[in-house]
Amino acid sequence: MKRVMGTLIIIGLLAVGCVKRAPAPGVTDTEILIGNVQDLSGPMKELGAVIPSGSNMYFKYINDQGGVHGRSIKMLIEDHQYNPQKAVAATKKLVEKDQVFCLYQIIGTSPCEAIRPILSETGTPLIAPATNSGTMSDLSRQAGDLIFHTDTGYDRQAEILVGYILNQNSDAKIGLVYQDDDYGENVLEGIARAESEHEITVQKESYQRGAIDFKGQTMNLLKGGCTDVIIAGIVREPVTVMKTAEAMNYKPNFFGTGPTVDARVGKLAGSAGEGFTATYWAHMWNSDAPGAKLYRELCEKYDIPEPYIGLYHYYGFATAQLLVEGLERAGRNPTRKSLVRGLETLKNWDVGSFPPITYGRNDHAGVDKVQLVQMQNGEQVVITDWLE
Amino acid sequence: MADLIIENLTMRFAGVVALDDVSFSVANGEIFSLIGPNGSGKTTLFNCINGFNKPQGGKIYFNGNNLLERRPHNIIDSGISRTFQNVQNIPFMTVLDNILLGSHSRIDTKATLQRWLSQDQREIEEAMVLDIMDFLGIANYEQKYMVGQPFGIQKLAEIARALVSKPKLILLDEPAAGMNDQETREIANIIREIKEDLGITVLLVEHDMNLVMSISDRICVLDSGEIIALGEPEEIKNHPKVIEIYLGETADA
Amino acid sequence: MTDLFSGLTQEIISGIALGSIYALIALGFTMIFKATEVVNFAQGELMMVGAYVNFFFVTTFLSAAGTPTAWTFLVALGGSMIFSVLFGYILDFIINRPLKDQPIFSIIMATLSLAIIIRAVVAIIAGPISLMPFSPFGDSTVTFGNIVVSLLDLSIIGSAIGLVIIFYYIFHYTRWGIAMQATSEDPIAAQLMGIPIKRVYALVWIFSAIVATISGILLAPRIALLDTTMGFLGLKAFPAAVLGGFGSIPGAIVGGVILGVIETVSMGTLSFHFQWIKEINDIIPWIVLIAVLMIKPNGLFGVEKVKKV
Amino acid sequence: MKGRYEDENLYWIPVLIIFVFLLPFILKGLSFSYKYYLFVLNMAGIYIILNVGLDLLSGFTGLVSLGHAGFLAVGAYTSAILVDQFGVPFALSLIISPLIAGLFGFVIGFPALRITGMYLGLTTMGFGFIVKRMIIAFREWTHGSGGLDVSSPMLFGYTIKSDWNNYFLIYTFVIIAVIVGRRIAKSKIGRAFMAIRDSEQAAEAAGINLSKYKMLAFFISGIFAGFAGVLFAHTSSFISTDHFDILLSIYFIIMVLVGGASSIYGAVLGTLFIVLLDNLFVPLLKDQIHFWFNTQAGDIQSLIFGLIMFLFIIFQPMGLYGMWLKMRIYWKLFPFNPRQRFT
Repeated sequence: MKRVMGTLIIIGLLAVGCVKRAPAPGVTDTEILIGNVQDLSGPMKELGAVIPSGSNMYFKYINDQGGVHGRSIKMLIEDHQYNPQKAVAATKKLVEKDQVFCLYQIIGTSPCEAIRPILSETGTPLIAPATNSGTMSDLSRQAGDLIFHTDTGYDRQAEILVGYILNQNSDAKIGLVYQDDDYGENVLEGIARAESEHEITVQKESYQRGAIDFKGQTMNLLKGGCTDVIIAGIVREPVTVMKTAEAMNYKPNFFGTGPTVDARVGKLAGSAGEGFTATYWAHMWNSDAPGAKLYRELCEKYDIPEPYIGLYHYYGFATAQLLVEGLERAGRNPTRKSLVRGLETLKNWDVGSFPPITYGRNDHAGVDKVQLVQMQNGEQVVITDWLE
Repeated sequence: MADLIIENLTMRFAGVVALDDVSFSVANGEIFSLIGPNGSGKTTLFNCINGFNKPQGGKIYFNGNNLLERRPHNIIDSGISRTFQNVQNIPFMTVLDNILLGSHSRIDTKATLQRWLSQDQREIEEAMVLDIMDFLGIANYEQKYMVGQPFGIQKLAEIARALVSKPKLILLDEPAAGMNDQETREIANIIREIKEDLGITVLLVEHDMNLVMSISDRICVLDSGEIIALGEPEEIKNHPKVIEIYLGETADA
Repeated sequence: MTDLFSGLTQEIISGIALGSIYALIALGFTMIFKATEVVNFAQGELMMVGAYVNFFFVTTFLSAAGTPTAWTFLVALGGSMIFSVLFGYILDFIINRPLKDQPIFSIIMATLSLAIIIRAVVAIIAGPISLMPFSPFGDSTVTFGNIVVSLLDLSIIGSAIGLVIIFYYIFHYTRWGIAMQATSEDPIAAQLMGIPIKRVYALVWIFSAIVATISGILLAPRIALLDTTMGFLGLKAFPAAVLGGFGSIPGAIVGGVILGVIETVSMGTLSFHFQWIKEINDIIPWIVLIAVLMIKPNGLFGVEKVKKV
Repeated sequence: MKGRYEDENLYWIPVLIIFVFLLPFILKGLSFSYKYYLFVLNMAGIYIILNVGLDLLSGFTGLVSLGHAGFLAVGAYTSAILVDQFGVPFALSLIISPLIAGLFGFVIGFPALRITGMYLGLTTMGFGFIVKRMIIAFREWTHGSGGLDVSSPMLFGYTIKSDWNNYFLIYTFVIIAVIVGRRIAKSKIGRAFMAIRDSEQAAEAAGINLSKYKMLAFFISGIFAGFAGVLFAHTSSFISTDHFDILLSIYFIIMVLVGGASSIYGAVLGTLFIVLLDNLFVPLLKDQIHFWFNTQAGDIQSLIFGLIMFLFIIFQPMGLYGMWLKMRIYWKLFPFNPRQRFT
């Protein structure tokens, strides 16, 4: 009798198992498909090549070790040319045609914003969007519960920077040079909060994406008597601003948000870039953090070409670790829901590439602190602890 | 009874006198030809009547209306239409539509809008032009695109476009230019029919002397912007100044 | 330093340098338009290719010779020039010849798709990583009183002036230049007069490629990072060509300089003293352009083509 | 007289309309990824509406516009603000917003009275930038460059959501737009437009008021673009200034020209050709190439697109519609030559 019951139970379990086995999209016995939409031929094409390369390196490492629950990870990349409409088309293709399991690392704020309806309609999670915009971790927005943001928002970065500057010199007159788009918009939000908190006014100068001359803005900062200048640009802008300022013998302290932490800023600006301080929301790739150590090991192991190695490549690697952790926690038969639930169980998760990350039902923000990285004698040096 | 009255018309382009104190009048229902060597101001005169050029002095009246007060697109309302020396057709439009273009001011925009969803308006419009196409013998071409049509058809289509607005006066700028003898004869017949059957006054600029002499009621000879002779074909033929100017050309024709 | 006058002078000089960049690109547009009535949307891409080719020449010679010397840059310049002559000839061959009798718009579209192709090919060959171009002048500056100008900017201004003089001379006083003018006025008549218009067209494309290469070489160090998006600067120089009047060589320079000065001054002094300018300072060049075109519909130096009835 | 003129084989238009509405069901039957194809078709549909208007302006009237993304933006943002912030019903916004875009067209039509050719192209391009700047300046309503969430369309109490429903909404209006566009093109207005393009003098001599009709062309074109903008905003549910890039305007002109300017069907064909090529065919081909050559190079996609465009223009400079016309004329004449009055 017991044996019969046992058999029945086993059969029943198997049946349930079979029903449950109805695989989630993109998941086969040997493979998990991940979708990624990058800028491969637009203004951010360099990041579009480097960041996924870092991720692929980690996926390869995981796959070589047998994959996640026996499944290897395969990432499909589409191009959006930094155009939100193209991003939607590419995401539709990934979700509807290629049937990816989840989306990962989509670059750019407006592309990420534009695909929210697809996320909420299909329930596809988006892990680690490659934008610092603070709007990504806003749970009240559409599909907010499906997006897991890793980076400290631009608004938070700007706020922290203002606080740091005032802490160093309470009489500082702060100037801001920002890119006149969604990135700048987010920085401005943070600046506005800091302005009301510290009761100061920040002198704001804008430029257009793709601008090549910053004489006017730099002159204005000089005329306004700014002692500390925050540059919310990418690479070319801080370099040009600092060089222009140096030529005019104007020497404020320069700070940068988001992508300006790129090592090439210092390299290109030369003597002008000395002392440039940027915010960074992860451990430095060449630091002693365990994640960074593993990263350098893997770079050597997989023969990564020299120009790829650096912050962005490392960033791709670090977010890949998060994704793999999420897939681990999603269980042996992952579904999109179990991935979301799995990630929400992260409590002070720390593998030494990001500062500890905690997610929860009401918190998808990831990292919310930064460290400051300063150019000293042509080397990037971490000068502070984690600031909040 | 004078229909088109031109008084002391003077037109200068940057110092060059194109028309110098030209005065004449065209009577209702006649074929009035303007001849003269190249650059004598014939087309400029047309352009003044048509409003393209604003003369510095003089007056142009048609049926009592002062034409110089009108903008070019309003000239057609007073009953004057024209053709051009270099054919001005719309290549990627059918012959029918090209001709319909001439009926622009006769078609009520409101009615067009009201009947958009039916074919009726189209039929009303076509009815306006098909008579004229038959009249000129180009009805077979209605659905053909203008581009690639023989030159003769293009010329006739342009005349049809001018006729479709039901003008009282038609200005024909070298209708027989580039035609062979047979085609020129056909054009002559058509001009005569325009006058006789449709009762439209014709103001003609033409280089082909045979054509001009055979169909004109009166001829005006222009040289360097001045009228040097005006009268019936026989008078003009024997006018000493005209013979002087046209010695070479009449021998050819 | 901080008084209004010297600040303004500083900005204007910087604007002239920026405008000279626009002018150099506009010069390329203008030459092709003058001879063939084609708006070459790939002009910015020609410039980008020139910058890339020069970079590879410099790095090749650098790795051979060690440190960059003046000779390195000169040899690289010569190499890039030879390349741009070939490139211009090839472009004429693949764009102008097959489409000779086609509507102008077909050729314009061909240049648009060519721009896409060039960007993609360069990206595939050069890889996705941006390059860091060298400047023969480093970061050195020249000081006049309290006005500071970088040597690079001076060289850009100088080349713009030089090239305009050279091309103005070529177009107005040499046999080939006059042949080009005649071709642009009336290709059929020119052909009847015995002008080999095919060769004239090829020459125009070659000239245009040379100008593009020179501007690319000068511009690359100024924008700090060289990548394929440099081609989009062509779109920014487009209004300069139009403001000066398409087809006018001095017009390209004047148009470029005016727009460059407006851009720097409106971003600088103007927006410093009038806060609201900040909201619109990037469209001020466009507003100026539209206003000028309203008064002179063919640009500042353009000539109206009169159509005979 | 009746029936001598036929509006180009009217009988197959209903067939086509039925096909358009059956297509989603066919796609659903054929492929599990039909939603992706529908999405691309929806995008094409919105662009078709805009391009019908652009064709009337640039193809028919010869007034080149490189700023049509600006009109699209005006329609989209106006409707998004009206519906979501002022509570205007979607159906009403479908009328108001295009009219406002049309008014913008009217304003930009003023320079067009004097400026022509590429100069006008640049003026309209400037208009595109000015619109973008205005959107950023009116931050309180438009949320600046951060982008704006837009509600889904509500018609007769039903909320229209998902690609499937959007398809029917969009293509209903596409059919209306194409019919209206063709009616305009075939009426006295269309003839006046073409006359202005090819011979301003012939047009004036025929009694066409150039200023009035140039303004009208911009107005009509603005209305079509505004209409497309309304549908764009509400079906994509998020709009930002990044959507309405200058490159989009250039793409629109390419679509119209590839189709063959001065034909409404040409504009439709051209739009379908480019949108399907760019968003469907090339990405799928790229997948194949990546598979065959085992690469990940991203630029291959733009390379394929550029090459196809380039070869198409070299071998078919008159555009798709020109190709179709050539074929048709060939078969019509076959095997006889037309009877000609003059030799």
